Amino acid sequence: MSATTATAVPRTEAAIGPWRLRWRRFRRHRAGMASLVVLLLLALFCLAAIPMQHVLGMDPDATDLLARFDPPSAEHWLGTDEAGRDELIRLMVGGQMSLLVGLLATAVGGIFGLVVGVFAGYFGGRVDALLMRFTDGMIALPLLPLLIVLGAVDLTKLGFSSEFARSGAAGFWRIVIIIAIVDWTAIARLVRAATLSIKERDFVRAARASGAGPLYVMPTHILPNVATPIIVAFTLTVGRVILFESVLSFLGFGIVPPTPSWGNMLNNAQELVTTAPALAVYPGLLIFVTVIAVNFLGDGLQHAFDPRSER
Amino acid sequence: MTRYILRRILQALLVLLVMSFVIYSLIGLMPGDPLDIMLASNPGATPEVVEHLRKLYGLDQPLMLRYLRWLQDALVGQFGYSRTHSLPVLSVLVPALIQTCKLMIISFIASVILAFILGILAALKPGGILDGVISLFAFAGISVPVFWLALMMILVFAVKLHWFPASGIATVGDGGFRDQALHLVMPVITLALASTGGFTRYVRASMIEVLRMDHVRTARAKGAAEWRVVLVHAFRNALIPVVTIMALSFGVLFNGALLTETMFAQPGMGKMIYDAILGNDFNLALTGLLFATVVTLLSNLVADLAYGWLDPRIALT
Amino acid sequence: MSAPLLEVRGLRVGFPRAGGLRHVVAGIDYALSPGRTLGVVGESGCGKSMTALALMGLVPPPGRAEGSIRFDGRELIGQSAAEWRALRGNRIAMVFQEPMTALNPVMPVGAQIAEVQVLHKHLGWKEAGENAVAMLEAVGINSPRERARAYPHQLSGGMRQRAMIAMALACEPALLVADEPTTALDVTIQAQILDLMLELQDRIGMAIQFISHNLAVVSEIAHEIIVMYAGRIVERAPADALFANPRHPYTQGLIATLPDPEQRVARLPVIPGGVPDLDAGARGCRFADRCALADAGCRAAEPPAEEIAPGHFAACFKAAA
Amino acid sequence: MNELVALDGISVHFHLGGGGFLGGKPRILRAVENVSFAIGEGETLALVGESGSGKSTLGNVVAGLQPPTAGTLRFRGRTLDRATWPQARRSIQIVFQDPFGALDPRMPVSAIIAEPLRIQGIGTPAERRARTAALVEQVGLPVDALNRYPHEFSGGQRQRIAIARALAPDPALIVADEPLSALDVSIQSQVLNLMKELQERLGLSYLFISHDLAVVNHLVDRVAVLYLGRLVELAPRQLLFDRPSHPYTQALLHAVPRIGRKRARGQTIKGEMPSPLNPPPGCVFHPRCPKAQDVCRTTAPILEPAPGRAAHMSACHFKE
Repeated sequence: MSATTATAVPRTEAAIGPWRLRWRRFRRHRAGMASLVVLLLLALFCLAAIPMQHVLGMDPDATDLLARFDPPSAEHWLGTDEAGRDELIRLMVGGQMSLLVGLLATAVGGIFGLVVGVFAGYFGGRVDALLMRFTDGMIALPLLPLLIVLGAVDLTKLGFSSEFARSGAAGFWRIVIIIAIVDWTAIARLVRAATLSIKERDFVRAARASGAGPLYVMPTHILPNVATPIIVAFTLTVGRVILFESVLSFLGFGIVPPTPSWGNMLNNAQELVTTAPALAVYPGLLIFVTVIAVNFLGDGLQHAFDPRSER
Repeated sequence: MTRYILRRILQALLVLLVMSFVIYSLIGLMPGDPLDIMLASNPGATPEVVEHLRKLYGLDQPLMLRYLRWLQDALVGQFGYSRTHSLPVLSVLVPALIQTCKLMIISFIASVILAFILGILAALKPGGILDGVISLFAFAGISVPVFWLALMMILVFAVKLHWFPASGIATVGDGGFRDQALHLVMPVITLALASTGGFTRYVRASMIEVLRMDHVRTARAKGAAEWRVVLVHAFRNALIPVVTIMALSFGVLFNGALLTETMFAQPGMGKMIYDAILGNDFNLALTGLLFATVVTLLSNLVADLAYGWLDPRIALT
Repeated sequence: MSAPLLEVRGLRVGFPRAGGLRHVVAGIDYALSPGRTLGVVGESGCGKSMTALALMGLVPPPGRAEGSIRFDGRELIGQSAAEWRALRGNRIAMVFQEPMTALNPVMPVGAQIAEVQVLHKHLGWKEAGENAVAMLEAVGINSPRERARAYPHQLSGGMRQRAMIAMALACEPALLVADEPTTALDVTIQAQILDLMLELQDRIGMAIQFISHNLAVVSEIAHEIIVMYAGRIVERAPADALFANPRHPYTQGLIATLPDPEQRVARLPVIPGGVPDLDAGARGCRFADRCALADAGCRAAEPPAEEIAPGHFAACFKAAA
Repeated sequence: MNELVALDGISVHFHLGGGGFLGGKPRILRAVENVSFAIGEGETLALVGESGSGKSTLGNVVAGLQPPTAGTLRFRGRTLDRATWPQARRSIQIVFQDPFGALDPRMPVSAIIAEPLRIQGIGTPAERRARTAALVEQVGLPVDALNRYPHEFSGGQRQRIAIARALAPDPALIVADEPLSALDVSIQSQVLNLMKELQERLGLSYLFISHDLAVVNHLVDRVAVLYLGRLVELAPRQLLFDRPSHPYTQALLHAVPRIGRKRARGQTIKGEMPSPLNPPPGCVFHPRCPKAQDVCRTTAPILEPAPGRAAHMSACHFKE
């Protein structure tokens, strides 16, 4: 078969797998790389609270009414708040809360959206129509007022005990869940669109011609191929969720004080804005920096995953 | 076309019906019930009286039945009384709706115009310096917490610089056009900035996409000048997805309006709903939420119609 | 033969990449006389489309065209953007492969044709629109007045390409560059479009540079043919001479591997291997790796184009023999 | 020749929306209309037609990717339905036109080629590895291709990988949907020769879908010509190319460009294929047909032997 044997495969970019190529492209996206560094530093900053609490014995909840609104000092690097609590350690612990809610709510809502999107896209027809009407209905809702209503829902009316309803854990999970409930639609639509296009690709049709069913095709062909847009969408969702959390906590429906979060630290900043403007600036600035870094990271990932951005 | 609009309106009404039930049930899950407040002002009420009132207001009935009774009234325009305002719900809601629409429409138009200018400029040379600056601005707009931005603006422009009033829609005793306009500046900027960021990103992405297309090369091959290629051939195509997203986002603007109105003490829908929820004013909160849903559904419908109108390839049937 | 309308000398199109420029067109020479048809043949990546874009001044950035393109006595390389614009669509026009994507989807077809005259002849839209209707009729579209108001998606593939041609010929250019104009079409429609182009050439008298991967299509309409391989012209000859007596091994291979609709053979001859990476063989003949005749000399130096018969050039050390 | 696959009265209609509540008139696209033919063991049948003729849809039906709206499909004498398809799948494989879309970019070549075996549960992992290695060599690729990803290969090499995948479960029939049209000319002949060689060695049948009559002439035994979803001519290759019976086939043959021929003007068939949403009455070819008479506008012709050639079927009132 000498005449039909193809010559050796050109080895130009042979050894480089797709993920290496993407990482290389991402590294060249300056804003994305800078954001990655900023986010790592922010995470370190928030986690540094753990050794400070345990080793240095700093307590984010320790009030000192004699030391309210203290300016920055050797003892309180960023001063104290209206209850005389150390602002720095509260920012660090509050950051843990905000980031954790961001990641968890994205994971819960994202996975739900992923499942809805894949099923709607793959099966089409009635399943698709039903799921998408549902999603459209969700999108038509006035989100923020609804979040507030959900945040105000009395858990005892749903049959939870009143101790649980008042506990910090309930407050934390409540906000994770309600944000997840309202923020899965974007991912569901995106995944559906990606699934629709991939299921018509020839490699999926070849598998189906060999007798592959949905349980084979979805994990083997669909999910790996929708992975890149999903990663980008998840990243952007984290940013949006952090904003949602801050708004809800700010309005008093999110993380319940005294547990700090960046949002609820701004809770009564409005009244204090003239007396202690710094207390209003720090948490907001941290939210802003975190979310903008997350968004630039998403942009960098998008650039790295786009096959057209060769260079 | 008429058939299409009819069908879409029917669909929207169906969604509205389902949503009214969802919202009705959710409101019922908020702490306290209508009687608590009534009783708070009358601590001497005996359990018999409470039971009697419960029956009178139908609160002993199952949820579905109460909902149906509410729906029956709502369909003829009876949304009940606002407890906190002691007025019929609609007479509280309508002025607030007008106020909010004013704020939303001005902000929307401002952000659309700004987004088109910035988005097109950024798309002309992706990766260039101008693109970088505009992207930074756009991402800042998307990423800034609206309430914090409002706070900072109050701090800088009202408290420190005294350029603009910090709250309200008019100064008592003045209320002239200039005074009202000054009161609108900060709310509009706050509200517009958030959506401008998102819109700019969409315009930029859409323009870059279109500028890569074959027909843009054809336009150049005809000898058209670059401004003509961008503004006539590319822009019209880029407009199609962007306008859809913008129309859809009009409803989303409501979220920002709630915060902006709360921060700047503007008597609009957002603040009204917020206060109603805080004050257990069930009828007002429920009706307000429903009207907000209607606004979103309407903007969805407009988005679809705009799509069909802009894109000759889409036949709305 | 009259004085050439177009004279290309040492044309190179390069794109920057790590470690210098990558030349997708690596120095080509040819000429085209008024009213004649030049066929340009080659496989994907041989540089034939980039040559066409260079003629239009439309090499996509960051690519650059160097060398010399003389058109109608003027040097095009290095002229200003405004000078290019005055030329494009006016004296040199282009037809693209995919009429669906090459037409603006949200603009009526008539307006797209009229635009050319508005731009170059400074007519009003109304007058140009009337002319567009006449042109649609001239390219064989029925009820042209209605079609002029239609959007591209409302026309069939064949009609879209006819509209594209009407647009290109709106200012009666001296040179029409057609880049794979029939590749996206079915065979019966391809035949119609080829007929149309020949008919319009008779009427308007423009020269045509017809680019295609399909030797048979080119052979039916071209007076002279260029065969390109990896950015180079390997053979250039009058159409009859090229098919009767191909001299470059690549041309010979291309003709031999083409299945003949009239005759069936047990095994088709093949050209082994694939097109090389443009960076790889910087030295020697670019076809050497796939050539049965190649020897050490072929790998050491790049063969120059030699005139082996009147008007018949081949860039091969073995062709002269 | 033993019959391998037979199509009997196959139609495929697509509903393009409409109908129902406030939906307006339903729109039905008639992609394939009442087509019957059979493919023998070891035979290559070409399905020829222009875009929109329904040839790919018909290929999908044979490959089990598109259930027909009407008609039945037989494989080795058994009617294919829900119960019998799963067994038949390993015997019918498909190769697609676009070698870039046909391979999952996230899978190494070894996993791509072994996929039909994995899905069908054929062999142990070790057996599958051995088979995959053998297949790679059989289609003329180096063994070290197995661990690489599709993006490292050229179009022609990808098409070889796709062929190896189709060969994996040892099929009896390969549906080849325009397998050459996305390839460069010099690569086309390589793949064409490979397909011929594999057929001789393995006794395969091909359903070869193509718009290129010149290629068809080199590979196939019989040719079926489709126009607007209808079978208009079905004949042994030699007969069809020498004496095309249907005016559409004649026009098609005439339109094929040939080296060394100068264009003779005015002989090209007029018009374009109408929309399958709204096919013309009578013979669907009559609006473009040079021979059309009144009968053609009202009565659809049936597929019958051409005068004096029993094996040469043609659907024309004035067949030659």
